[in-house]
Amino acid sequence: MATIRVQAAPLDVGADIAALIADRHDIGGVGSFIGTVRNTAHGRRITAMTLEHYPGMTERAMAAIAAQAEQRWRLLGCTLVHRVGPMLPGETIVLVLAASAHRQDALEATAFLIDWLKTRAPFWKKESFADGGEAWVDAREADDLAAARWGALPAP
Amino acid sequence: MATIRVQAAPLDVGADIAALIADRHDIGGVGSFIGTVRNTAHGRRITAMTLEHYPGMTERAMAAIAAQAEQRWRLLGCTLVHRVGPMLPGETIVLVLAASAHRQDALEATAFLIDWLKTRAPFWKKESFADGGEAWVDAREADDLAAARWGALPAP
Amino acid sequence: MAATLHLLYFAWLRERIGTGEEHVAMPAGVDTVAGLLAWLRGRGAGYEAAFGTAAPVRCAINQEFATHDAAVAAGDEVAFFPPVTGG
Amino acid sequence: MAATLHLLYFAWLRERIGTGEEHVAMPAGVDTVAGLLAWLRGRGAGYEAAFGTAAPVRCAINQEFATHDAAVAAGDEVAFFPPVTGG
Repeated sequence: MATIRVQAAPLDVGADIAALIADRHDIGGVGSFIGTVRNTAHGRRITAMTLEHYPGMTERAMAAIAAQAEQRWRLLGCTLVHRVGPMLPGETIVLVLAASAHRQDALEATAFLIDWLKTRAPFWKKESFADGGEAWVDAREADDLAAARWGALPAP
Repeated sequence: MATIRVQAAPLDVGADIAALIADRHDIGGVGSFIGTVRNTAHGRRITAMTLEHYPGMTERAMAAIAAQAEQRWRLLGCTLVHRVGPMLPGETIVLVLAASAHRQDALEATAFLIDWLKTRAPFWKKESFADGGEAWVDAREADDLAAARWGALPAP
Repeated sequence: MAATLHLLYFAWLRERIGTGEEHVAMPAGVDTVAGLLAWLRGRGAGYEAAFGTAAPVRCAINQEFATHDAAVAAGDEVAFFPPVTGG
Repeated sequence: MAATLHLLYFAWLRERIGTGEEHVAMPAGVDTVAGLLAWLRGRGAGYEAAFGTAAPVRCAINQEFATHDAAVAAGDEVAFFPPVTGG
């Protein structure tokens, strides 16, 4: 039931929301998280961000995360779109949508989906700086803690 | 800083998201809740929903709720749009956006904003049914409980 | 003009009373929301249907939520409505 | 062909090794991820730079996350990468 997409093209958030709720009049609310490229990191100005991923495994991991959300909450729809390749500050990297008859389900599922997407799907960010340097982004312990509050991913 | 709007025209969610993040490259994430008109209530099919409000007080109440969110979380922007007048199942009633450098702030503020908007802003819903009847929607205790977990609104 | 109240009614209260808005002379002896409600109930069948039931009635004075023991004074804008159901 | 491993490297591991993908004959005596990592470290400076540091290296076998004590067998697709940072 979930919509899973990995794409190099810019995201059209409005179009994905419209597609999720089109002809689904039983939906009472849609929770959403939109991740965007910031323009600074550790005090250095970022000029570009490049997202690498593991084709094949990425889609499997995203589908497994969405399936978990659909098991844990009463969802009427779920969309995960992740951009890959080069992008600019202000552009959207990731879009998570969770639709439900009830807003608490929609909002909790949204938080879960982005927490797990950040820690359990094979994407890697590289930042390019205005000073000419570039660096792979380190994983954040805060992200691991946020993901861990939802428990462990069951064995496939 | 917040964008507050009450409007009879249909909402354009994509446009409001784009306006919030335009030229704001310090935003790391935007949390969002989109409330839509369901097509059934208590087993009766809904053909239309009409939203009444208290012009003047509505905008004040929405601004106070947004100001609370901006005090409680590190927000870089906040949008509350509520539709009024007649609308159809599947259409968007309400849009909440909360932007932050950090996704937990954005998502928590989103939950807070919709919880308080549902219980502390002067809007009233009337449902029109396929069987010809119509009825004002009763306030839900669940909404009061959801709103209460954030504590009391301080005196103005 | 200063010795009047600006009264507003919303949702099913408005429908039962038959109007959404009126200006009334400040009633003698009324100084709280509860007193105003008691006075309004005596104004006719529509008011009795709106205010004479067990259904909860909420209030705002000058566009701020107020409890039934809040003070009402001449010149105030006082609104009555059911619990809100937006969002 | 069945007695080979399909190896994939991502992010800074790929950059240090100099390739993102290779097929190798199943090394004798290797039957776990840890054993495979020890064998890879001996394949040259790029591999040593990728695998010989304290930086954490994650693994997937046949596109599922795996720990370093997981079994590796001929025919497997084995990927190495830093902790993920998407979203």
